Amino acid sequence: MKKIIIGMLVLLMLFTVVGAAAAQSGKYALVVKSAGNPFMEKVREGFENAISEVGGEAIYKAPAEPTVEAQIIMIEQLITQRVDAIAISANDPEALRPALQKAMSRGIKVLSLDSSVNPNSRMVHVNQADPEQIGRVQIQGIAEMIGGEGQIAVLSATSQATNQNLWIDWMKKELEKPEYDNIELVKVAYGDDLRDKSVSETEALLKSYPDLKGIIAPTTVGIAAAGKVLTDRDLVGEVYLTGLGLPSEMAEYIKNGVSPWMYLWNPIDLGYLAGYAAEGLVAEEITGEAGESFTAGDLGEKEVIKAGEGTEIMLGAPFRFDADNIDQWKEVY
Amino acid sequence: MAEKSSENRMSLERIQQIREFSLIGFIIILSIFVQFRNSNFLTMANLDDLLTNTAILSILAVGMMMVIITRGIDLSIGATLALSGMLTSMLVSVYPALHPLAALLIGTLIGFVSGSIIGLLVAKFNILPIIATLGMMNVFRGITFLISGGKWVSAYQMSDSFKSISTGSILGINNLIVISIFIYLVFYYFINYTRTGRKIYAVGSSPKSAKVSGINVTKITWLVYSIMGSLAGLSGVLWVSKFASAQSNTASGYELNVIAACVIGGISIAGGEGKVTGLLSGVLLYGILENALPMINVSPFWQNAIQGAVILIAVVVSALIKRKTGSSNKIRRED
Amino acid sequence: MSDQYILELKNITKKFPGVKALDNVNFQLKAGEIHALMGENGAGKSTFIKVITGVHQPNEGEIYLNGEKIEINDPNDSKALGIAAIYQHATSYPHLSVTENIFMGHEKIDSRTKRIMWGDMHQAAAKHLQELGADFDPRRRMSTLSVAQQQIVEIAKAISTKAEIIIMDEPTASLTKTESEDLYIITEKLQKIGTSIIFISHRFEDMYRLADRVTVLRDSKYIGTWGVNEVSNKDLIKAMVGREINQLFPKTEKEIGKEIMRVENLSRKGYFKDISFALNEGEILAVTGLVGAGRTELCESLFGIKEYDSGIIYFENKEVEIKEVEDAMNLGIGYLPEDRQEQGLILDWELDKNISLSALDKISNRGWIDRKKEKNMAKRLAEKVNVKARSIFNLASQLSGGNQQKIVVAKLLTSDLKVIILDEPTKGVDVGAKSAIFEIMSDLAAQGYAIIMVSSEMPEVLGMGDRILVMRNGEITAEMDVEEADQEKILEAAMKAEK
Amino acid sequence: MENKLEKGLTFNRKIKAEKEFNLKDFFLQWEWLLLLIFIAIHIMNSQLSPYYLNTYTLLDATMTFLDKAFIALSMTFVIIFGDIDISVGSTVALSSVIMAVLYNAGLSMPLAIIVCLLVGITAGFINGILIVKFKELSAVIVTLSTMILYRGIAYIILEDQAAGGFPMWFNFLGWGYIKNLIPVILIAFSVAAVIFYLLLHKTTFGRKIYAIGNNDIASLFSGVKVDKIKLIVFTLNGFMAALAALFLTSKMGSTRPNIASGYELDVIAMVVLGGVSTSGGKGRMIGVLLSIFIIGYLRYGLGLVNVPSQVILIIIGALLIISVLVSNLLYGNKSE
Repeated sequence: MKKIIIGMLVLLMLFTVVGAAAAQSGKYALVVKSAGNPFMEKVREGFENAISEVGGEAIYKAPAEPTVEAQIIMIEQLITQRVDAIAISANDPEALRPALQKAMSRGIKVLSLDSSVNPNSRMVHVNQADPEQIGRVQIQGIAEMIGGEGQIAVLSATSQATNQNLWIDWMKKELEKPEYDNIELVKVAYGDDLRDKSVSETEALLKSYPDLKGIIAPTTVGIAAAGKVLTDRDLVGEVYLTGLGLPSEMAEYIKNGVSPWMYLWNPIDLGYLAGYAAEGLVAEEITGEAGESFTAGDLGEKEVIKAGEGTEIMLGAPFRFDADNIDQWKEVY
Repeated sequence: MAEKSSENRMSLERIQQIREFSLIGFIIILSIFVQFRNSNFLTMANLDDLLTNTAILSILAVGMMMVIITRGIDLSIGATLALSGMLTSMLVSVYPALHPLAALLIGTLIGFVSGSIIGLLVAKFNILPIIATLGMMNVFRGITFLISGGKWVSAYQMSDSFKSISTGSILGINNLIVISIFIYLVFYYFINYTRTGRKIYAVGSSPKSAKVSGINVTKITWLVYSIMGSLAGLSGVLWVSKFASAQSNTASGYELNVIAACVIGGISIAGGEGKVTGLLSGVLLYGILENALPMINVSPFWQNAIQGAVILIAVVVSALIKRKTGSSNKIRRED
Repeated sequence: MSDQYILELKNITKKFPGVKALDNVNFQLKAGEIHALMGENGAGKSTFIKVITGVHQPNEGEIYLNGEKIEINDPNDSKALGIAAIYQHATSYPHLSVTENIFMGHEKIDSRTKRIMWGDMHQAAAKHLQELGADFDPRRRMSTLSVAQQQIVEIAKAISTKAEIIIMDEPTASLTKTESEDLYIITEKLQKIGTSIIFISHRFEDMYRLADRVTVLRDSKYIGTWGVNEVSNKDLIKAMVGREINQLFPKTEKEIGKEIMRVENLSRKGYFKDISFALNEGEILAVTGLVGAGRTELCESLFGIKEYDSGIIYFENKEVEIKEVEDAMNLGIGYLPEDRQEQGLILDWELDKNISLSALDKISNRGWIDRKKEKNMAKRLAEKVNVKARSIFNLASQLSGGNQQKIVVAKLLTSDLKVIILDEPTKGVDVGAKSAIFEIMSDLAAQGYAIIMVSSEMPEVLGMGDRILVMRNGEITAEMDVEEADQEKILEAAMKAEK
Repeated sequence: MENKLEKGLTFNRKIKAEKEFNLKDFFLQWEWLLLLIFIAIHIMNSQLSPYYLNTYTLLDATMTFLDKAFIALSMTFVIIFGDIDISVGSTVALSSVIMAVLYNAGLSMPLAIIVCLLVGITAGFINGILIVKFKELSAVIVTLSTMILYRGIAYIILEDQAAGGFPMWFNFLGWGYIKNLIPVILIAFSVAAVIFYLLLHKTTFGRKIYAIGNNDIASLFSGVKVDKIKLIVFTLNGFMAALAALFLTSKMGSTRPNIASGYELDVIAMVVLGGVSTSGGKGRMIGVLLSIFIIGYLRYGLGLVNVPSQVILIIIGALLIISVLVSNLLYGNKSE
């Protein structure tokens, strides 16, 4: 039996080892964290728009579960397909290094967006917003809501993706300013980006800190869950909520006053920018060195800047959603 | 000797009680300990939260108990739950006027269809439950992804009446708790006081005997998975209403929590054994662990290990109690 | 004419893929009689019952109940017609209560609400049990009952369905003498209230004690029906086996040699204590007593299945320890377990693999199996024990009970044995195979092997044993030479001080 | 050779010891069906993607699924027992995390690798000892508990951090090629597969595994050390999980407590599709090997033409059920 199989395999290989290597140009792949994430669906939309503007073919890959293992396999498949560029939102900054380096060694341009990979495994990172700005603006927001004093807590995701931890660090730095002396950050809780976990973590926060005045949830799942809990308990005006959320999910809580406003960047633009950056790399308009610049379609001129040990392209400041503009945005994403 | 050991084994009925009592004892000790560390634990508000958050788990556990009694297992319930939740909430987003009861009914129906397919595979085509449900888990989850197109159904797309299913209350008690109490009463009656209910035990205790004594084993097995599916479907609606969000990866892996609760509750994987009262204490312990650990500031990273250890201890201790009370530990198999 | 029969089966044929399990079988049951059904294993008795109870449907033939032609399509049909069966392996629900076992499927329910009325059921169950002379609590779990008690529950179940015809499939096979006696009384009681009974058994004493008429099946065919008093034992055996058997207990002349094994104060908590005996070459030591007296457990400890707690074993005058099966096998102790299918064989395996399983060392080289050696060994041994099989690649499950037994014996022959332990070697075995087994035993003893034979069958103990040990409640209550032994003495020792 | 016990017995019946070749039985073997599926998948894949059918792709693709395939080898033994081990995914995570943490704490890499394997062995041993000592607990329950427990310990150790920074040579396991063509993992797996094949089909150890899976009581009575063998097999399963952890960790370059989640189900699916019955005693290594490559290449091929992962999910699920269904219809079902 074994012989037969080996024989078959060899035969199959011989059969078409000559197999065509039809080279097509202009294949751009987008690998996201997992399927079923509406934020990423919007990123995809922007990415596909950009790619169709430059006349290429966009490939979208989303693993069923948000794991690095699945992303590695997808990268290998993309390498086999000989795509020209891979844009990835990573489930782990470090673990994709070998796979992405292999891709780069085969001449594929690699960039990350949203959730970055380490500088040595990418050429450039497309950053939705400056982490410093994101961190600081959320503290400023919550301070304004609670009137400058009281206890606040952070409801984060798993914080495995580098983002949240970075933002929380900036939040803590912002809090060191003297004007926030009366604000106390009592706890950073982790909802693991799971609905049920985020709900029970929010409830535990409310119970453990009866005097809690505000919650910052720098994650879309967490903020929606917290909004739901605060609404259900009718804590409008007593506990304020802000953070990063999807307009569609947060529309209800912004309008009922639980969260007077919150922030997010525009995922469509993020995808769009990533699409143009990929095109720039493929066309060798840019190489990912600091100081280069390129035109990103409707977004205009963008510059590659130094960030840590690597380089990145900045989308812009986070956008503020409040009762006045939420209705026009909730249908978009 | 037979006489001697059978006297010993006379107390076998009592073992179940001892087990339940020791479980309840453990729950009480745990509660006192937690209360000591965080005085908010034993407040009405927190107990309400605790029960509300455990309600869905408890409903699923009833179905899983029946499946396990027939020597089966159902790994697909998380996927069924997601499918029903997604379909129902998509429906609600299109027809906001849909009556909540209708939504519950539709969700249950979707679950029933899913469950009866599994029932058919297991009962009619003799596919082992673990395989059939593993396969269908993939299929249901995939279908959910496809139907939703990867999109979520969010709070604003759901009507208030739909969301009120799980936020509203009757006589000051949260609807979810009311629904799960209702389900426990119905199934307590069903399992203990109807012929069909008893046949479930018969099939699990000895499928061979059941067959020769004219019990339609195929039908009962099918029924059990269909009920499990229906309850998962119902839970899907409750889940989506509770979290006001339907995602395609909802409740992924939740089946293991449900099985764990059943195991703590003394439902024997070998079949034929298990009581609603035991199940209830298992579910309660599980719910308390979930609720109390964050409250006493146990690092979230310790929670997994603690849960695993508790389950392991629960099953080992119950095995030891069984031995001590003299049940035969011969290697012979029953059946 | 046929209307005097309550149940009549005409020309019943049942085919399974590849085999005819019943070939044109006829059977008539008179109202109120006890009718024995006999035949060797594999003669078709079990299939025959399953046809009557609707588990199987016949391919050909007709069934008449009270003269009316009927069809029985599933077990519920037969139940509705008043037919109940008590199967060989109790068909009970071990996790459930006695009451539930009795009433499963026909629980007493409130006519309006359909609610099960547990109180009424427990009462009714207690009443049924009382009628049968049993006094245990119907709330008890089935698994806590003894085999005999479980059988009573099965009978109570039959009564509760108001069955007019009760089929008993080898009900005495796992019962002791006294328990069997109790069962006879119950059966007669049933007969008195007008129940017709089909009684299947290997034991002639059952038949003589109870039955009015006897029907014999052989090789799936109907051989004949006789009045019990009209037919001689010898003719009946001939009808069953198809040939004459001259001597059931072939005891050959032999010399009992020197001591090979001695056991002193062997104990295992909860099972047996202070067991001491000696065993000599060429001797057949019969160990008897009631079921549950600790005989099987003793043998299991001697064979290393379950470790004993204290005591000393001497083997060929050397002190040895038997902790594992391997220890026992290395010493040269072989064990023929009681339940061949469960403990002796792997039914889904070919004969060669079955035979070699306990001698893997002999057919392997540093762990690598030598298939050629294995096949040769299997062929040689299968031929030695005269297994009726075409090739060593036949599956064990394809063999008849007697031939399966022979394969278990062949497994023993793979090692160089000195002591052979046989646990109930003839349980569930038909006459033909029985005599073959006794023949082998005698042969072995004559060659100097020491044999420990556990048996509940009095004729067997007296017929084959050289020395007899009687156990009760885990202790040895009597030891006697066969010359000085008789049934009364053994029984007295087995039941000493009980009741 | 004839021992003295046999001498007394002589009959004259002849029994055949030569196997009769039955063409129908031969071709009705499950493995043929698998082979058919295997070929069909390659034909389908090469129709779908122009990049599929060439030596590089076919060899490269094996890098995407062979890590868990190591566990499938030993899981085959476990399932032949009629048991199951669902803690393997957690064992992978635990051994990988401990290895990384110790390496970062200054242990040399070779030592860390040895520790990784030891952790796997220990985890498997604990499963085994619990299953052997508490016969009333089924393996499902024991390994369900340890599944939660082992991953829990991994979380305690590393919380939500990642650990990595392994030396460059460690990358070689997951990413290296021999002669720039054949992936290291494929060679390692082939060696392991041959060893497991021989172990199961040619040695007394394998024979005993089948015996226990068919009838543990009869095995015990035949002198098979049931407990010892079970313990060895569960320990071996832990060891193979640790081996898979090495390759997976090498592939990712770093590790964290949530890796390899859901591996147990993938592995079980591979084994079951290979024709190993979860009721025990049945199945062959060759079927499992075929099934590993069927599932692996199916996934890879569909991914190559960018079929959404959720559709792949459905296809794998359906394949599992349909193949078991077909086998039930073809060979009847034992459970009756």
